[in-house]
Amino acid sequence: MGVYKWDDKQIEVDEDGFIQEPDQWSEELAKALAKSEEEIADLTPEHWKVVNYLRNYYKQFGVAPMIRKLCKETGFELKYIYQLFPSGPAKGACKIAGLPKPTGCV
Amino acid sequence: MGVYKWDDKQIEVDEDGFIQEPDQWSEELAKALAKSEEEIADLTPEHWKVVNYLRNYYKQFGVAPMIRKLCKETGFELKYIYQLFPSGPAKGACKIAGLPKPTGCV
Amino acid sequence: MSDTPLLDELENGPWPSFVTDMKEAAEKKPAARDLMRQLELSYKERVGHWKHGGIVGVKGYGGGVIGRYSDQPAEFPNVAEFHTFRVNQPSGWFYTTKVLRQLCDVWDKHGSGLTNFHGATGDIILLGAPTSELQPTFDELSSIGFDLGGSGSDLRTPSACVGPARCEYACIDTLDICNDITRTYQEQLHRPQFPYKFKIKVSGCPNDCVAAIARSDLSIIGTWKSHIRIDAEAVKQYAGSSLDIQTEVVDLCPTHCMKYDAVAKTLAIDDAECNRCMHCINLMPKALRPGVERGATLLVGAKAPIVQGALLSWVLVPFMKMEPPYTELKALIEKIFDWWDENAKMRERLGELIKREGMGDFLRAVGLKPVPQMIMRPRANPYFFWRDGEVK
Amino acid sequence: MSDTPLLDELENGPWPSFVTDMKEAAEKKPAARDLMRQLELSYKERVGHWKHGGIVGVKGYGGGVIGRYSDQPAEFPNVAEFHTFRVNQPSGWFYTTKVLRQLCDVWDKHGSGLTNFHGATGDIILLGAPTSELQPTFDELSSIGFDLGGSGSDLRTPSACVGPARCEYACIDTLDICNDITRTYQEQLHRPQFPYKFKIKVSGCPNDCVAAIARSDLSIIGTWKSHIRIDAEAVKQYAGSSLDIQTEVVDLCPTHCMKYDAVAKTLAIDDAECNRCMHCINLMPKALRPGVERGATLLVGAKAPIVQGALLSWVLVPFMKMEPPYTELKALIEKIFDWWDENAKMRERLGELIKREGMGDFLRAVGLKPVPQMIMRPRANPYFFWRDGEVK
Amino acid sequence: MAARTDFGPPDFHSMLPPVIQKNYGQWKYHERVKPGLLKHVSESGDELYTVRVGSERLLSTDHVREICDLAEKYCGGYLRFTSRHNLEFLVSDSKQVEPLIADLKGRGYPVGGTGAAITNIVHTQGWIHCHTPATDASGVVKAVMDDLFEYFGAWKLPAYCRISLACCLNMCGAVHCSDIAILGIHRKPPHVNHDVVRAKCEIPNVVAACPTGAIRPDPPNKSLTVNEEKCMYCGNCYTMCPGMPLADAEGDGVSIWVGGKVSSARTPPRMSRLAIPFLPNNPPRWPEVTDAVKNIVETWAKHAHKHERMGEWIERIGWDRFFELTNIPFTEQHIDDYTLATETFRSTPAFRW
Amino acid sequence: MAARTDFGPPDFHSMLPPVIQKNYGQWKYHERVKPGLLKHVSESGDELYTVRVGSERLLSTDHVREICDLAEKYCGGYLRFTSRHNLEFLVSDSKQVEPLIADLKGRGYPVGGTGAAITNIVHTQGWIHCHTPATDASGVVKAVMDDLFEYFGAWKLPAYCRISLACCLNMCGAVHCSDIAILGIHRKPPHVNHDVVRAKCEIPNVVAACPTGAIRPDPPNKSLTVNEEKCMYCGNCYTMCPGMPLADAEGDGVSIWVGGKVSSARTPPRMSRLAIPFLPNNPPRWPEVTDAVKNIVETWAKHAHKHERMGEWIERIGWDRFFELTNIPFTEQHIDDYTLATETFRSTPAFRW
Ligand code: SRM
Ligand code: SRM
Ligand code: SRM
Ligand code: SRM
Ligand code: SF4
Ligand code: SF4
Ligand code: SF4
Ligand code: SF4
Ligand code: SF4
Ligand code: SF4
Ligand code: SF4
Ligand code: SF4
Repeated sequence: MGVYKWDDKQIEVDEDGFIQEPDQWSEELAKALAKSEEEIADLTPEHWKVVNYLRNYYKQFGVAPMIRKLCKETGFELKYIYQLFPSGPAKGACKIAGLPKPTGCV
Repeated sequence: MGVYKWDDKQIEVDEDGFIQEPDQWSEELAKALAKSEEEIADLTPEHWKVVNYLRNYYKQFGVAPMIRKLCKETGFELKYIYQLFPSGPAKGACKIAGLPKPTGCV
Repeated sequence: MSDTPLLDELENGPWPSFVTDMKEAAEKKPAARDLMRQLELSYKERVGHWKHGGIVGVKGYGGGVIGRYSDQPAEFPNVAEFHTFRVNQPSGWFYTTKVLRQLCDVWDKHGSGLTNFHGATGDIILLGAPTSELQPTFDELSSIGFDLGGSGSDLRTPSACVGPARCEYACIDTLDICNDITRTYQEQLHRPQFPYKFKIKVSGCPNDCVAAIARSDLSIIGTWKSHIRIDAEAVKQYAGSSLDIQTEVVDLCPTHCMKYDAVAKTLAIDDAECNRCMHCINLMPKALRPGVERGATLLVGAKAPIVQGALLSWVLVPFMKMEPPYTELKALIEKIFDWWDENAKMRERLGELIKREGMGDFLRAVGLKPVPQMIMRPRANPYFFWRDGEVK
Repeated sequence: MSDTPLLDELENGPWPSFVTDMKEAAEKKPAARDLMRQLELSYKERVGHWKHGGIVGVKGYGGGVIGRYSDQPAEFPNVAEFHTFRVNQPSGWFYTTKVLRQLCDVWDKHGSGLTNFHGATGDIILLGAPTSELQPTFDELSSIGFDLGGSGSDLRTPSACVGPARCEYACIDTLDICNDITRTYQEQLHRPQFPYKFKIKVSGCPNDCVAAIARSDLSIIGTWKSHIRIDAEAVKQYAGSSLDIQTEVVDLCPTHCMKYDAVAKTLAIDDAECNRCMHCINLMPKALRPGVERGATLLVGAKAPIVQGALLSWVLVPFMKMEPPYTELKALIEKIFDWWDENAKMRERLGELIKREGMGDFLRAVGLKPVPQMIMRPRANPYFFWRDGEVK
Repeated sequence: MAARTDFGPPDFHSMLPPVIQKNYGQWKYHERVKPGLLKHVSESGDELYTVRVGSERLLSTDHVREICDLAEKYCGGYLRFTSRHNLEFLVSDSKQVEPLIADLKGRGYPVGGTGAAITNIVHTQGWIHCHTPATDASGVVKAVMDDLFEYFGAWKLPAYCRISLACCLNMCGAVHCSDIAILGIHRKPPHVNHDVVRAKCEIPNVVAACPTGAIRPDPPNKSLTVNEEKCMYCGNCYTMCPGMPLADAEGDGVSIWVGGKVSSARTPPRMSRLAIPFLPNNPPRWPEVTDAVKNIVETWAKHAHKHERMGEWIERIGWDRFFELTNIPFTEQHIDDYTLATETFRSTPAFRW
Repeated sequence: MAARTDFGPPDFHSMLPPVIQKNYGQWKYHERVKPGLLKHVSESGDELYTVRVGSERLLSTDHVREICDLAEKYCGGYLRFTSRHNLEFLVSDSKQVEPLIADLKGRGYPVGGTGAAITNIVHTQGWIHCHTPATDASGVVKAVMDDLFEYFGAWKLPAYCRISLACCLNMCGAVHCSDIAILGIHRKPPHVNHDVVRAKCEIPNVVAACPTGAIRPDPPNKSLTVNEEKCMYCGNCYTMCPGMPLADAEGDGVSIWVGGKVSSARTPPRMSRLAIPFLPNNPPRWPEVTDAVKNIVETWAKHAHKHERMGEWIERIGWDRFFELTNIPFTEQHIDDYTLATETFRSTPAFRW
């Protein structure tokens, strides 16, 4: 367990830096995480496309989508997603999107 | 297919004398069937207990109950049910109760 | 010209023709005649012409008659109603001509004049009578001493191999067991009360001449415990015959527990290793005989494929003595009925229920301990349970 | 007094002791020391002391590092973070001491100084480094020519038996196939994109020395078509040795296709009946050799029991020539990836998906015809389908 | 007056010929004298001859009376039937054996069916009396037995060959453990008649009846829907509900299964397995079926070892070889995709080319 | 700078000793010179000696360096590891073989593991690195190998005997096809921590993970419930969700499985089957486990025919006899009740008393 701090705020995260209460996610948090964890200075619309797709899917189904679905629905090849999020969809994008740590496929 | 007539009424029945539209069942029909099919002059409260149990069960579950259940819930031994309805629970009681012809257990 | 040209073709050829029988009956019986004509139509159209189902019967019984109605009653009025009786056969299908003739007379009077000797379960099948004749037929059958068999969700007519009546391999009195059980469970046979059908078959030895293991919820199969009896003189006789004892008998013994000395013409069996498969005895009936300590192996669960795939019975009780009044057997049967009836879903056979609930639950319910004879091999998956109290 | 008395006990006995290795590492590495102390606690309490899960890694990759955190970080601070690397081994686990020493140096610098040669999948396991050391370790590994293996829902590190490098039975170039596939599917190996893990293992002959058939979704096993080569001279030598050709070789041939003439000391094989089980070749490697027309049998579906019970791979392609660049093989692999990825549920292995969808669907998807070699025996249940157009 | 009930079948003791009553349980050994003739010898020295006669099973009462005539003439008025629908004349006087056989032959009764022969085909009702058949029973049996007749009355086979027929998947013939099983099958999904379903069916039971879960209730319509993709035409829904017929002249036909057995002799009982997924219904002689059965019988007879049942032979040579020797095409249908499928897959690279 | 990625493993060619490079694919035959020593001979006449050495698998870097020293001294700086975690020294100069072996023995390295021996135990992480173990791996392996050591360096067995260990049902050791498998098992259902489930778990995935359907979602509480009756402690839910731990000092332990094999030699590959459902975790020496394994090995060694693997032996004598000879109690747990259960039942009255 630990605490992630940004601006003047802070939030509980686990050892891997995933937030513990998905409800406490915010766009600001996402931006901060993107910077500190993935060295993404500015989240572009393409980043947001991935982040929003993940959040919406999770809201609807309670799980992260499978990779094939993520690529199909965003229209991005996996390789490109790794360019967007160097740590990849799970460790990178899901973390920024505030999903629970995926045990599955992403 | 055939027609079953009683008093001044009539109703469609199949070859085995089962009514075709469970909704058209009535107590009078039951009494008439009891007389003509099972030679039961008067349906006693015990007869009705069986008939009502069958109807209620069917309404709730869409199927006739299994015999063990019928006996347990009415408190009658199977032998006794055959005394009440000589053709037995399926051919006798279910017919009088206006259930579809049972394919299952009764 | 004949109006059944397709069927007529089946009067040719050396195997006895059912068409000839139908024609014989048709001479006296309009129902048999219409049956033929309807069948001819089926041959032409390549589909059956019976309606679905039918619930008919006789007073006081829930089973024993299979209702059947033609789907072309106008065309074939004499088979508009054509219900069959299942009549409980004498154990082992033995008859005096006297009772057979009586049966024929009853059937000529009330029915189509057509029969099956026998149905696949073992009953005498009396093929086709109208609804109005059902009760009268039964009344007359009962007066000549024939009762009905099972149908519907009841105990079905038990059957047995010829057993001690004519077979030297019989390790149990198949006929008596069958007869006794049938009489004991008349109520269960005649008044459907189970979740589904229940079949019992009795074979005198592992040759299983009634195919009990393939098609009975409870399969009772004779076996022995003591050693195979060898008649040394008879072995010598076989040695001089066309039988090649080494290759035909010894080499095919599945447990490799036989030794044949071709010079001395002697045969030795390591009985501890023998699994009583019957092969050697079958080939040398004069020389080899089952042991003298006899009883039955009880197996459970066989059934045809509907719904979840066919099952063969498997061992429940490796060895049970079988002596009248078969108290131990009946106590077990009743525990099985009870557990099954209490737990099964609609139309769930015993084997399917055990499959769903697990042998463990079943064994505890009927009060038996697990033994390795119940299985061919232990589980390969690590998904097993621990019961209350087993783990602290 | 030692603070690891239970572990110390495991330094006794003739088998090499992992405790000794841990102590060696502990002399230099606080992490190894804390690992020992935490393990001692586990030995005392009889439970593990690692937290659940952990997602860590290196940039650009989705797999290759297993995250692990102590559940007693205060007590064992040096293993509070203790992640392992899976490093892709060279095919066949061959090494020069030079690269091994380089590996050791990297690991001494960044990690615990403890390794596994090798993990059960085949990788080199570098056991334990804190999160901050992950990227630096990988950067150095890459500079000495080592890349990461798979983890998560990706292609796992393929592996191969020693094959043509040292085994006369090898019917295919196991090492080259393994290496080639690994290189071809780097993307699938490093960036999880499948429904679950996918394993490929390559054995040179049916002895299957990498246990491919038991634990790889795609098992590539060498075999041959032409006849077993017999060296008559060598047979004669074996005849004079302690090997009893008749009982040890011929009698154990599963297809009974061998004949041995003890007088002439000659061996004959009916190759049409031989199923290439390898038994005779294994026993007489100087006299018998696999045929010259060689290739592989491809089998699919093996896996450990989670979730629906373990599976062994079964035959998909009875025979495929195996020559670089393995075009046919790769085309098939890609069709399999595609169908599986498109149809599987989360965490459903290939074998489980085929089980759920049926071989028919699978075969049509990958463009193969059904052949009897795919099965041990046909179905026993009558529940089969007809496809559009098969029935008019 | 209501009839007497629950008195049970006639006591078999009263049906046994005197020689059996005397020697009950005392039989010592038997000989297979010749095809169709068994001789059982008792500890007492008594002998009993059994003449086995093929039967069409569907017998007219007059035919039964003719059998009675024969039994009275030669057997003191006793006879029995076998577990496979054959007739057995029980002769205690050895001098009557040959005259009986001659009389039988004269009347066209086939004598045989014992030992390594093809005995009667256990079978079922078919179009004669059942409501669910996918083929006829008696007609197919007659055609096949005519075609295999030479194997009934002679010992020309390596071992027993038990053929059975069932006209639908309910398998009343319990064909699933036969050396050769002839099984009627449908190949089209049920044609749902919603009115009938509404009026006559217990919908929850119909839904539960489907082994593949192809049936879903459709509460608004008080009916149900069938996912045809998932239906494998077992007909169990029709058994439960008249609104789901699947009989169809083109769809229906026969499948052939091989290699089952029941006895534990040598090898344990085992189920028959699919050899031919479909042959058309082609009455009155079903030539595709008779050819297929004969081909299988004769291929087995040619290649099997002595005492080797169909299934034992196939397991020895391998199913791959079986398809090759019989020239039966191998299809997708042969590969199991039901619950135990993975147990039937070949998890070894050891097979024959 | 980001690291180079996707370049793949080192090319194995560069790792092969010269004698292998030269004779690659040209090996003609081999001899098992003595336990632990193989000799391969090439078409070219070249010879290669392999000295196999038992390894604890968990190696310190210093230990690896010592191995390198040896390989440099005797093998020109080349070596390999085997698919069962052993070490192989590849000697091209026959004169170096005995000195190498002597040196190894002097340093306490066990030489052996070839032929009809007990070679290394394939195993997994256990308490050393994994989060789901029900037992330790390295410790149990050490205890068992110490106990069976005499069979590693000598040929005293009828055939191969491959032992494997996995510390939980995930079976990373792929133990399911081993002559003897040692498998860690839990015996208590997961202890649900609802707070953790809520915060950290993808509930639908957890529900889907349960093979027996014991887990139901509990939407009002955003958590789930476990039907403990249906749980058989596989731990798959815990793999998916940290809120479902099942490790427990009393509940956890070891089960023993026997009779699996992988090679197709003689008989097809087959799975191991349950011999002993539970033995306690008793570190550091697990005496119940070592005794049990030794008993099974020695009972097999005593009764099996030459070349007969554990499973081949058991199938020949029957599992009933196996339990008798090994004196292992037969329990309810041995009887399968999972999906393929009926395939394991004894559908024949043919068995031994
Ligand atoms: C008459 C008979 C066939 C024959 O020609 O011999 C027969 C005929 C029918 N059987 Fe049967 N079964 C007959 C022996 C069998 C056997 C063999 C046996 O008992 O040894 C089996 C296989 C063994 C078993 O029980 O598993 C058998 C398995 C079925 C099944 C499938 C049951 C299952 O659990 O798999 C059904 C379907 C059902 O019960 O709904 C069935 C249903 C039927 C019905 C009642 C049709 C139906 O769907 O309701 C058939 C009535 C035909 C008719 O119109 O006369 N019949 N049925 C056999 C009974 C004669 C007798 O009493 O002697
Ligand atoms: C390291 C290794 C064991 C070892 O000590 O050698 C290992 C370790 C783990 N395996 Fe494994 N598996 C390892 C080879 C295997 C094998 C054997 C093989 O690959 O040949 C199997 C059986 C074959 C198979 O894949 O079916 C195997 C079947 C599993 C499973 C069950 C998968 C299944 O479909 O049945 C899991 C559970 C999962 O994936 O969630 C699993 C999961 C795990 C995890 C990741 C634990 C988890 O639940 O997340 C373990 C991490 C341990 C750790 O902390 O380091 N591991 N795992 C092996 C990988 C080393 C390597 O890369 O060389
Ligand atoms: C009469 C009958 C019993 C009855 O109560 O009706 C019977 C009678 C005998 N059987 Fe049977 N079996 C009879 C059906 C069966 C069945 C059941 C079936 O086929 O449905 C089987 C199981 C078949 C299977 O395994 O699929 C059966 C498997 C045997 C065997 C084992 C053969 C084998 O090698 O697998 C023997 C032993 C033998 O033939 O030597 C046997 C032996 C015998 C003997 C020799 C027993 C004896 O000593 O009297 C009898 C004469 C056999 C003959 O036909 O040559 N009987 N026998 C049945 C005759 C049926 C018929 O009309 O053809
Ligand atoms: C080195 C190794 C391959 C590798 O790439 O690492 C290997 C090497 C050889 N194996 Fe193997 N096998 C190796 C793992 C296996 C495995 C896999 C396993 O155990 O996990 C198997 C399958 C085991 C099983 O069936 O469960 C295996 C089943 C065989 C067999 C078949 C034995 C049988 O009768 O079932 C042979 C044939 C023989 O021994 O004659 C064989 C034969 C051989 C030969 C003789 C092949 C040759 O000509 O070089 C090699 C020396 C055998 C020896 O140890 O005496 N190898 N061999 C593996 C050594 C493991 C170890 O350290 O002990
Ligand atoms: S089962 Fe055995 S006892 Fe009964 S008739 Fe057949 S061979 Fe004789
Ligand atoms: S009964 Fe079977 S197992 Fe026993 S000795 Fe005879 S052939 Fe062998
Ligand atoms: S699998 Fe075959 S080729 Fe490979 S090492 Fe083993 S015996 Fe040799
Ligand atoms: S490889 Fe096997 S099947 Fe072929 S001849 Fe040799 S032992 Fe027989
Ligand atoms: S097998 Fe089917 S069609 Fe034939 S009698 Fe039995 S239920 Fe009827
Ligand atoms: S025929 Fe069988 S599979 Fe098809 S819908 Fe009816 S019950 Fe289901
Ligand atoms: S077997 Fe289980 S506990 Fe052991 S390493 Fe694999 S996943 Fe972990
Ligand atoms: S341990 Fe396994 S069986 Fe038990 S609840 Fe978890 S997933 Fe289900």
